[in-house]
Amino acid sequence: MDQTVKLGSLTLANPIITASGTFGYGLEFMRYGDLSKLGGLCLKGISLAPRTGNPMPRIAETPCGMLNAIGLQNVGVDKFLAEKLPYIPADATLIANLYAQTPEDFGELAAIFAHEDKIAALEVNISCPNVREGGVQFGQDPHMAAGVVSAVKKRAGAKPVIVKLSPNVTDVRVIARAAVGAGADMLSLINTLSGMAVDIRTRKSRLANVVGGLSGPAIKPVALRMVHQVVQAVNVPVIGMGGIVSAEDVLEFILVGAHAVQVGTYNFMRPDNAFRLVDEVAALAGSLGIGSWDEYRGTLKV
Amino acid sequence: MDQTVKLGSLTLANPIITASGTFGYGLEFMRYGDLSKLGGLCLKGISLAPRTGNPMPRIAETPCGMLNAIGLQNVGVDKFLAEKLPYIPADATLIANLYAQTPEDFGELAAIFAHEDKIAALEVNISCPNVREGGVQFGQDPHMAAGVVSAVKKRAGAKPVIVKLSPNVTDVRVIARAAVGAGADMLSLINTLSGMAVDIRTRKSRLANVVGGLSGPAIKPVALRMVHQVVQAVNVPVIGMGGIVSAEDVLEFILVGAHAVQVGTYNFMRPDNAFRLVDEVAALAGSLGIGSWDEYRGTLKV
Amino acid sequence: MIDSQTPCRDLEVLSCRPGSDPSLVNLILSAPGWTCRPGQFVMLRPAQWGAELIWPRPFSVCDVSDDGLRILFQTVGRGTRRLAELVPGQKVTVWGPLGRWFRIDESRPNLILAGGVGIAPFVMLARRERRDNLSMLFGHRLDLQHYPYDEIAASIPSEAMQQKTPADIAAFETVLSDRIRALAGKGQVLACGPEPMLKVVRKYCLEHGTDGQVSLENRMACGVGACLGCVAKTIQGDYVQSCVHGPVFDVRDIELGA
Amino acid sequence: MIDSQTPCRDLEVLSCRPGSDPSLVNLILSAPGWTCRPGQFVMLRPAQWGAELIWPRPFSVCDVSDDGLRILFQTVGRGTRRLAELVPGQKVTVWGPLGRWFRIDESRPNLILAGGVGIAPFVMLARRERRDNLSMLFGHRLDLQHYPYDEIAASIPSEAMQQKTPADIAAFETVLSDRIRALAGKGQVLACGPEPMLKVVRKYCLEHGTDGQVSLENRMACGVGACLGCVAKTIQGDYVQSCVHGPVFDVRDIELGA
Ligand SMILES: Cc1cc2nc3c(=O)[nH]c(=O)nc-3n(C[C@H](O)[C@H](O)[C@H](O)COP(=O)(O)OP(=O)(O)OC[C@H]3O[C@@H](n4cnc5c(N)ncnc54)[C@H](O)[C@@H]3O)c2cc1C
Ligand SMILES: Cc1cc2nc3c(=O)[nH]c(=O)nc-3n(C[C@H](O)[C@H](O)[C@H](O)COP(=O)(O)OP(=O)(O)OC[C@H]3O[C@@H](n4cnc5c(N)ncnc54)[C@H](O)[C@@H]3O)c2cc1C
Ligand SMILES: Cc1cc2nc3c(=O)[nH]c(=O)nc-3n(C[C@H](O)[C@H](O)[C@H](O)COP(=O)(O)O)c2cc1C
Ligand SMILES: Cc1cc2nc3c(=O)[nH]c(=O)nc-3n(C[C@H](O)[C@H](O)[C@H](O)COP(=O)(O)O)c2cc1C
Ligand code: FES
Ligand code: FES
Repeated sequence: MDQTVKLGSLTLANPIITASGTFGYGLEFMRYGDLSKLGGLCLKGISLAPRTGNPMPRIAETPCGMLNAIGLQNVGVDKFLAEKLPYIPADATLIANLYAQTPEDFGELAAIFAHEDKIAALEVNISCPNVREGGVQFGQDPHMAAGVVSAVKKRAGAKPVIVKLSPNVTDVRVIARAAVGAGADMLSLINTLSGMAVDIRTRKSRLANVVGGLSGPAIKPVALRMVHQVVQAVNVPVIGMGGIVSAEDVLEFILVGAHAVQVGTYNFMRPDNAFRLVDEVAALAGSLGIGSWDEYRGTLKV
Repeated sequence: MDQTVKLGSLTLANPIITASGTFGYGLEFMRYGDLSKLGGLCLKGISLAPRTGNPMPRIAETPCGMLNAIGLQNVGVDKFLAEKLPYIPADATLIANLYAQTPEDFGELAAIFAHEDKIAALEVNISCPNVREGGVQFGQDPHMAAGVVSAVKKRAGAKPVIVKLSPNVTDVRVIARAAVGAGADMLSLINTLSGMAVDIRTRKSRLANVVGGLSGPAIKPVALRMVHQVVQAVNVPVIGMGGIVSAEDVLEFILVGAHAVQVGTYNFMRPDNAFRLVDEVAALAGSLGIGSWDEYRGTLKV
Repeated sequence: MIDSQTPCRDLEVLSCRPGSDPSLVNLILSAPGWTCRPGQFVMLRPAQWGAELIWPRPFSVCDVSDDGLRILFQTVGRGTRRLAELVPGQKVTVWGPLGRWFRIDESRPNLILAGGVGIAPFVMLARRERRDNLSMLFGHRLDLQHYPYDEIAASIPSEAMQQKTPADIAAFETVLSDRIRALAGKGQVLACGPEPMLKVVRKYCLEHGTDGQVSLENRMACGVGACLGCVAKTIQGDYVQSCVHGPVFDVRDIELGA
Repeated sequence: MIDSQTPCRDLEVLSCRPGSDPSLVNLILSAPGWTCRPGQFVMLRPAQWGAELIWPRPFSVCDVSDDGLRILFQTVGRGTRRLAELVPGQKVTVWGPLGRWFRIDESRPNLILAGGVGIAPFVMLARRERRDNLSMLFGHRLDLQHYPYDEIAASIPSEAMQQKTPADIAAFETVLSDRIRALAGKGQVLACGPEPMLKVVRKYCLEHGTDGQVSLENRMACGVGACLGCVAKTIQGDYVQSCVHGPVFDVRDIELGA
């Protein structure tokens, strides 16, 4: 079966995208597989200025999941363009993940990436729970979300704009509709659930930042439910993620209506997992007799 | 160490309460332990009229968790008082868990239980994600939440009123403050996270109700974070729950500020788990040199 | 004989062996100190399971004696695959015996209808009862030697039919219908097997007016009546916990979805 | 010798044996087909782990040869306890060798400062290097025979100090200070052990102006530089991934929290 998926103007060789913050700049994984084999790579969140991120400890293991409070450490867009992007093979499909603290800065970032041929699409992170400003507030308020999306769309040129939604909301459809109303070409969800882990002996949080974002299989039921809801609420392609660790999991997201998926924490369990998953998904789809993704997508009987 | 905890006018022999819907009417567990050993028992949600609940399948296993969509099946308050309550040993500390679809019906239920000597407190469930009416909507809107709480308080007589909060909200503190403002004597949280599981072969949801509530260790990080937030936002005792499966877990909730905890899904893993936990918590507290719960509670260094 | 203090205990694995077909596993645990009736079940949870698989798993008691508790199970998913990896000496938390059993009619013929691993509860029944009014019809997919068929056939009249093709299944259904009709007003059937088979059995029992009991295998979380996850629908439209009101039900008391 | 196609592979457990103290385990995996430098590490994840424990676990290469990959680990938590249950024949996913190694100064004395299971990377170093400019000071809590101390002492001058009481720890600290001072301007120290020991080593290196390298054991999720969870703080105030820029750092390059 042909694994290709079309998300509006963005065509992916297959529905597997590595999730932002879990696959570095792709370079870290070149020893473990061929980046062009992936449907796409969402790069680590990038801001205008470099960010040092949060103090240590930044990660904690939880039952079937993990918490992170990296705080969007990144080299900044200039250094990224000068020192990272040139080394990423040209045949990889790259999605830049944008982070800023104001709509203006988001727009600025979009304008910079609009001119980068190697960048296939922009993902706007309005859902990071681990930074004090401009993170999840944008993703929890439909007006702020719309403001960021408009600012990005205005300057993104021809690049498709994906808006990444937070699960830490009462009704994810409200933000989804706001983002689409403001011009989002696609939505991706879910970012991490805000969570916490503590040490009863030291009486400290296991994260210096106190709270962090929960990812991994633990959150898959929440992610599936939200993707299911959002797919029904909007008319743009949806990229599903949250807890995917197998080909079955990928098909679950497509079954509830996702066009493509992102794979995050699974990359830590084994560095070639994303590459292997591409083959496993193809094999599973074949064994189920699926003729095309368009045929299977969203066919959940409810 | 003395295990007693005082939650306002409610005194518990220890901080371990079995969570509503996971311990039946207590009767089901009498073969496995002495009910009076527990700090308390929250009974299965009770409504004015009997409810048949949702169709099958109603439960699904997920990574480190489970989904349920029981739909508040229960025999109704009259039958409960006639056929169940008399058989529960008088030395057990019982908390009635109330479910209704209107504030008036909630008040009606409260008025009935206000006269039951065997009932030590009322827990108001405004957070069930598995029923179409009166469930989580009450728990997601501060005004509706306050309306229910006032209605219950007016007719609850001397019974302490615990309001059980939903985690499916943008900011749990908003609902917490509304409930306390309307007279809640205590808060309990979290109820289940709304989630979903699907079968890629049958293309059906694993729950006839399509969505269900996620519980178990998977949700513990979210639960801890919300208890931590709520404890800081209100001045009433907080009962923490979500994913507790060990004595360490119990102390984690107390460390972030809970007065007591509820244990839900853990009861399914082994029917005498709650009874064993009472001893294990006492032993662990002893080994950490904790002098009293008042001394340890809320001492997280942030 | 039931220890009333707590019927939940950690038993030791005495042996855990796949049969000649690796998907069927014979698990022998140390003697639990109780006995039970055929059709009753236990909840099993290896003491060392973490929390990834939350629930225990329900299994019919295949046999129980001072020599131990015997379970016959098929590996169908994550839980049963992990159970199959148990090695002697490991501990398994067991609670039971649970639920209602097959009630033998002492005065009339009782025909066992077993499908696949659904043969498990009848091993104990055939060994215990050794009656002249008992016989068995066994439908099976794998070759006969993989099942404890001979053990039962040694005590009671038994016959087996293998189902490999859709035609085999149709043939089995015809025989089921014939046998159930033949017992109308004269005896009863006791059925345990996959859900599609139980539906067929129930259908013919109602059609022909034959008494029958079926053992359901609903998904269970607690096994003690508390979670309300395992319910069966009664003909009155109520939901009752199959772990306490079943797993064995009279075909006339419950509905079985389409 | 590094297979550039993919350095991630499933190795077979050849043996997994607790030492004379059960909290220290010697794990031998089949030869990985690569070699490495002392101080480099691997990420290990048993192929059969479910998802309850998400992360692999990082371990120093204790030794590697055609006979296999040797890991020496201490059971401190859930992951290491589960690793200790591995049996021969089971598969473990291994990626590596990872990170930067201890750089030997060929022309000057190199003093190994090992604490507890931090002795692991020096087994390979002592076997490989066999140099006259190498010696070791080993601080240990358990009795000496539980560690591979003799293996190292057979090749290079070694001494050991046991720490059972706070007084022992203070005494060890004094000796550390003396030895580090004695090497000021003349040689370097290579340290691996618990974090409190590394802090002391770093403090004295800076105080006395002695060159030193320390191997950090930060929590790691990926081991390949992607998650940014394992960072160390440089003296410039930046955070760098200890899995790729370390785990072995020059004491002058990084800070070690209070
Ligand atoms: C009263 C009773 C007696 C049983 N006796 C036997 C027996 O003697 N031998 C035998 O081989 N099997 C028996 N079963 C079925 C057995 O419990 C299931 O096969 C087993 O639980 C599947 O677990 P799993 O993790 O391998 O499968 P999963 O991976 O969880 O799922 C595989 C299939 O099993 C179903 N299933 C999952 N969990 C449960 C559960 N807790 N209870 C029931 N079904 C479930 C799922 O819906 C799915 O269709 C019995 C079931 C019941 C209720
Ligand atoms: C480069 C490197 C080399 C190491 N070499 C060795 C070695 O040769 N022998 C040895 O015994 N140990 C070594 N360690 C430490 C070893 O990785 C941890 O002891 C192990 O990961 C703990 O896992 P656990 O699940 O048993 O502990 P947990 O239950 O997870 O936690 C116990 C303690 O270990 C810490 N910890 C948890 N997960 C990790 C993780 N992924 N990485 C680091 N620390 C963690 C926790 O903060 C906690 O303090 C090394 C660590 C690193 C980073
Ligand atoms: C260590 C880590 C770092 C992350 N960094 C980012 C980021 O920079 N930008 C972003 O949009 N999402 C980030 N995420 C969220 C993931 O992209 C993804 O939404 C989330 O982990 C859920 O998917 P998973 O369960 O497959 O991991 C990060 C997640 C993790 C675990
Ligand atoms: C099967 C099941 C039924 C439940 N029924 C109720 C209920 O009737 N009323 C209620 O307030 N909460 C109900 N809950 C929620 C639990 O009381 C608890 O809030 C939740 O399960 C989280 O705790 P846990 O992770 O320890 O299970 C139910 C949970 C489960 C799993
Ligand atoms: S399995 Fe819980 S009620 Fe039957
Ligand atoms: S362990 Fe992930 S960056 Fe070092």
